[in-house]
Amino acid sequence: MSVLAQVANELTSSEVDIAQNIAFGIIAAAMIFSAFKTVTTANVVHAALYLVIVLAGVAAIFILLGSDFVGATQVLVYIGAIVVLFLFGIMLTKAQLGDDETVETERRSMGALVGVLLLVVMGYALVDTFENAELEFSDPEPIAFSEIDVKVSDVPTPVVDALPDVFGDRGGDDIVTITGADFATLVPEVQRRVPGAEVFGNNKQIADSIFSQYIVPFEAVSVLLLAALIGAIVVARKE
Amino acid sequence: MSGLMSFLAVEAVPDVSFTTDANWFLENVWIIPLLPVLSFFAIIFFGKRLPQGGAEIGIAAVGVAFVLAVLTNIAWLDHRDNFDYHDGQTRTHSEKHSDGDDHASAVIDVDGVPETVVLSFAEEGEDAGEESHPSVAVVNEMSWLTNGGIDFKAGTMLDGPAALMLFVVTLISLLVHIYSTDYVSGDRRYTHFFAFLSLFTGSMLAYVVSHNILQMIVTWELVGLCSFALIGHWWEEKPNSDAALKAFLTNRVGDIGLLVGMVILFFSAGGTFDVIEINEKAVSGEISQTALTWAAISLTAAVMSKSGQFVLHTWLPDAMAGPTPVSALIHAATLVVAGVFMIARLYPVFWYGFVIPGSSINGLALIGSITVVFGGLLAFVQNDIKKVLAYSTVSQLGYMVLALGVGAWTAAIFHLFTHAFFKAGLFLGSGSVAHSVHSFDMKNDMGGMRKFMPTTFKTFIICSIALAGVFPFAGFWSKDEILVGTGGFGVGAEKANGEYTLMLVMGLVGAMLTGAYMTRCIYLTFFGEFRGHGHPHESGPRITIPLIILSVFAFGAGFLNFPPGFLTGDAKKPSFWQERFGHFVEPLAAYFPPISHSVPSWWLAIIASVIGLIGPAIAYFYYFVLVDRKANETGEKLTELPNGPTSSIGFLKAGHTLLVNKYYLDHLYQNVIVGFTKGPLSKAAYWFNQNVLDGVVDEAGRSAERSGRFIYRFIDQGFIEGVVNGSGRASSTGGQGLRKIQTGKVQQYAALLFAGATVLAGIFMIVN
Amino acid sequence: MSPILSIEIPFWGQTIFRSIGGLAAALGPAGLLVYIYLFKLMSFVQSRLGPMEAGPQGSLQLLAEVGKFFQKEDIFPEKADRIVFALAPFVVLMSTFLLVLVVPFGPDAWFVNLDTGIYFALAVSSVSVIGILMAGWASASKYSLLGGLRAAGQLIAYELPLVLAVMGVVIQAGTLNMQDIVLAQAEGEIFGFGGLGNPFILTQFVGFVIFLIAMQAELTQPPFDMPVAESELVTGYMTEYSGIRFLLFFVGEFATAGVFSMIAAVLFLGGWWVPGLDPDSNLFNIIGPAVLLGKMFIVTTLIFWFRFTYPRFREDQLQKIAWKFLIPISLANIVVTGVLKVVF
Amino acid sequence: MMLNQFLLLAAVLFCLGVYGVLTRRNGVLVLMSVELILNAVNINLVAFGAFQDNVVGDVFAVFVIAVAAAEVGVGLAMVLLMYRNRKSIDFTEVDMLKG
Repeated sequence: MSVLAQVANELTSSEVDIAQNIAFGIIAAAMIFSAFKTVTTANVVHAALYLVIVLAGVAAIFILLGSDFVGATQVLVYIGAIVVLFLFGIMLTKAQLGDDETVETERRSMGALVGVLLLVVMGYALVDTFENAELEFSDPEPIAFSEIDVKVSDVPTPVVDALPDVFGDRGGDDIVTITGADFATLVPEVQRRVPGAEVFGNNKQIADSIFSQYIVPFEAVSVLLLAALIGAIVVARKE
Repeated sequence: MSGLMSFLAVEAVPDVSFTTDANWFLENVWIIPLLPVLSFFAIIFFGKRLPQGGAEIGIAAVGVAFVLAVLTNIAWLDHRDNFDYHDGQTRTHSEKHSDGDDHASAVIDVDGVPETVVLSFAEEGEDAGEESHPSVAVVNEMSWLTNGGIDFKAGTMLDGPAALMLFVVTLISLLVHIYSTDYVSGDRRYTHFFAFLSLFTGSMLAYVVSHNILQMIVTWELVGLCSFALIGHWWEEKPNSDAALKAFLTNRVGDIGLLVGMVILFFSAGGTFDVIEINEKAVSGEISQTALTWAAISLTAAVMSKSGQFVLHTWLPDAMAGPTPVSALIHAATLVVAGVFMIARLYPVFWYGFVIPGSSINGLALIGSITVVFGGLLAFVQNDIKKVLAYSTVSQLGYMVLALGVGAWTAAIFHLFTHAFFKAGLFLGSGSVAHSVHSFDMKNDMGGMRKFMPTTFKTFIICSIALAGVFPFAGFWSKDEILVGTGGFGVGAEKANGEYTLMLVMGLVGAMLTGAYMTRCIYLTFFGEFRGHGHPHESGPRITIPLIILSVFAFGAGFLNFPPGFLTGDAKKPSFWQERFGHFVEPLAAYFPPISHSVPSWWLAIIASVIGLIGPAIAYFYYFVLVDRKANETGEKLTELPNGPTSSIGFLKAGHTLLVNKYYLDHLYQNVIVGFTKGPLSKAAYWFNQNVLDGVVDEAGRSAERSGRFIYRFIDQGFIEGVVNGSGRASSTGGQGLRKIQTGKVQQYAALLFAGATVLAGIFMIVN
Repeated sequence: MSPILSIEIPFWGQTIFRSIGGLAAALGPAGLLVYIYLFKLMSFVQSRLGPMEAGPQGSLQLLAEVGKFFQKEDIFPEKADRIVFALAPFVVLMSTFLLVLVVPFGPDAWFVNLDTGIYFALAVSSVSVIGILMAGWASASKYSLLGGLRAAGQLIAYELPLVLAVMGVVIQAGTLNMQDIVLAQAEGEIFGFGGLGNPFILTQFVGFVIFLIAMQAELTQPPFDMPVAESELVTGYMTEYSGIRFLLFFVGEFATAGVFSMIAAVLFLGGWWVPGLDPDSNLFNIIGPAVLLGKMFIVTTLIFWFRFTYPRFREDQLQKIAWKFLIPISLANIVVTGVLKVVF
Repeated sequence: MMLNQFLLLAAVLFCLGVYGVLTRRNGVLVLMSVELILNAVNINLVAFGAFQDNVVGDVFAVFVIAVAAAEVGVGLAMVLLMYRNRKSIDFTEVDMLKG
């Protein structure tokens, strides 16, 4: 359940679109500006700090797309670890305070040419292919819920409050049936409190697919990380 | 009385295979293998700091595992007889195919409506007038990982043979652990020894409760690894480490067969590792005959190496280099029976693959019967007491494989069961003697030990008699059952699985040999004059008590499976104490082939007993009468006649030499195969290379030279030269130009790369 | 949607409300902590009275201190990178404010109920390293740079045990959502006895201890205050700061201490829940924040007690504790928790 | 929201990253530009995941992040080695292998 998806519960879909688009616009503008500064500024530390803004923007984009787990991972790994490593690297290689005019080659025009060419080709391809593709977010749905008979005393209060038709004035040891249709009317916060319901958020789906379908890539990545760790130590260690 | 299944009828195979809901002990058998494995780690990490060097952890773990195994067996008894397969928790064969991917727990329906399982097997047990009661295996599985659409599962499968093996392995391992605290005390790798003993036990236990062939392969290899570590326990001495390597490498040969066979099964069964599913498909004919045959042949190779069948048995006697308790464990309960157990576990594959029913010879039975006789013969020429026992094991394993080969499944398992006790008893007894005289050499260091070690002597005698198959000791019942099961000469009536006359003859010869070589062994060890040094004495209680326990089992284990008709006189009249063992172990379910049970034969039992006693009688006459008399005459410490038949009669002498050289198999492997490759084969290859290949090449060279000269003179100089020079100049100029591009500047390369990719992408876009 | 006091508030209104609440939830405890611990408890530990002049029992001392900092001149070192130098304290403070957002104060009283709750919290807590490095580098001073590098090394080293210690709780609760972690503790049972719920401090005691140690190091408090060791580095990355910007760092430190303690209370002490009451009752929306504050003070008392009583570690000892001691233990804790979770 | 706005944003980031890789001389800055490229890829992955309403994109984005961490670790180690050997991290000076 992302922040934006929560917003979606409270606003109509058109309003959501506007809010999301405004958010996207701001984030995208900040990202493009910062990315531009990252690749052009003469101050190495400033480049790293601009990179932080880009990375935070990417995290925001992920949350906007409903993948808050990847967003949090982005913050944890990129900002918390990779940029810090960059700053370490910069400071250990004695970057000077202030601008360093030697950071760029004389071949700027060549880079710019390739970049623009690439952008034109990719942009044309994207516009051509996905011109009308629209993103639709489905609410996270419970994967495992089936009709269930429960004692009223076992049902949390918010669920009872949210389903007046089902519970009515029954209480205590009365047995009621919560059907799939009733369940669907509940907001996700309440859904997860229904006995027997297992609400699969994005996290659980990601975990499920990493540890079943993509277990081999996962193991490969773990080995890769170990190899990189050892490699980095061997390469950087003083004899 | 519903518990007794009819043993005469070709039982209708029920459509039920397994259940996931049973007694707690049956569902949670995974704890039993886990305990010794945990104990392995505990000993490795903390063993050295403990007062007993880690032995106490091992004994405690195996002891608890033994108690659990006993409880599991009791629970299995109850489950076997009283499990109600009509309730909703059993999955049937047909249903399993419909939702085969689901987890086992999915069977219990969410909406609470119990599924009714209609058993479709016809009640054919009319002969005995009883309904066949299925023996439903208990399965506890979980999904380990999913990849490429295949669900890799991990779990346990408990049925009769598995429950039995749990009991045997834990009991023998427990006794071996206790025995070892005395036997290897003061050893430099005492802790290490117990750690591997635990792991060995744990892997074997995990092997017998394996739920799928993947687990079987893993634990099979683990067992092999542990045996390597234990055989090479005293690796400082070259022969020991050589023996360990030999065991490991010979097993590797068979393991290739194992892998190939398992892979064949996996693919031919439609991509499943599940033992029950593979067996079901083999029974129901969903796997083609060809695939089954090839799988069975490959797996037989694995059995030959692991269970020491003839031609690949050579590692087994050498494996005696390990400490004696290890030999006992290897030969009685763990390593070598793994192969036999694998045949039993995947029996439908062999049953249909080798076309066992209704035939009179097949590969499995042939290998087994050859091993029985050839292994037994080798035992006659050994001076090392453990090697006698080792060849005896080879021979007895031959019996088991023979029994499986002729379709006497229950007899094979029964022999495995009884053999475990008396062979463990014999090994531990030989260890006890050796511990006292510090040698294994019967001829030079033993003799007359009965005076010094009365307890060891008595237990050794009991176990030997059991091994020789004398009524009413354990070996008699199991061996007799195997012989009847062959159906040779028409014994076992019309109900036997085939008419394996050759196997019956070989089995009888084997029985005769068994008694004879054991008599020789007993004479050399326990009778005559003491030929060694020092003052031998009886071993301590930690050694003798396991021996006594094992000899009690060696005497009484056979009573578990009286043949039908015994004591009642009428084979068609079942009584409660008959066939208890078969009833306990034999799966009667959709994953087991419809084997039939032979009718016991009085006259065969008598003939076998007589033949079995002829061997010992001859040996007795030779040693106890002839040799003893000669020894008394000359006053020397004799172990054989100076002018015996093997040195005076020509063909016997030749045979003796053949046996001493172990049929020249080691020569075959080392000198002939390796030597041939190194010597004649490479020489031949060299000659071929020198004369034929080089001749061809030289001739080709010469003719090429001639034609080259011709071409040079007429074509090259005139026409080609100009073109060549021109192209040379062109490439030189081009190279000079292109050289400028190779600047060594990474970013320029990157720029070209990106630009090239972009241009390509643009072209693709335009084309599309 | 969460009705607050049964009044429908538009979304933008809620957003403002939440922002103000978040500021208050971070800054309020920070002020209390400074007064109670730094002024009073520390004096008590050292057998003295502490500030007594401003207000009764010195209770207004806090205001006096803030006023003092506001009056001071905002100095920039001559060679400093002015923008980075100015921004650094805000980055540190922002990390704290983002942290407090995911803390639940009652069954319906939360700022944001993220599915990734605790994972998000751990992620944003690592942002403060950037601020510290910025401050250290931009000050153009050797003390500051060394302090910044030391701080970054320390924070990265202790980030790992912090995350790994939380994993045990996450495995046991089966969720990353902090609200659900509280409910898992409220509805849990210990050997079938559900009267006390199952506060994870009982089953995850190892995790709790590791979390406290790692938290202490993340706060660069004694005994883990090498980066600001005054005898070696003056005050490390804060050396060149003065006036309001120094105050921001100072507030950030104590606000982070408060928020981390709240998170510890949520993870290990049952959050806003007290045993014996129905976790679904509306009562908790009112007393929940107070309960959480109370539990927060239990944790802060522990960490400040250590702060006032233990001497500082050496740099190599400090790294050794993290890599050779805390991380292996927390990995073992995860393995054991995972195995037990599967078995039971 | 349209899928394209994310993809185009990613394309711009990608091209800026390429520009950075091509024009920067400082080793650390080149690595940063590589990070820009990787992030552009991640945006694409997650956007397509959201577009197809599954988590495959998310899973692979997580993998890419892990691989990026490994890449930076080794890359920075190499830059440090280069600095130690040549007292400079200028990529244009590492051209001993030119033709």
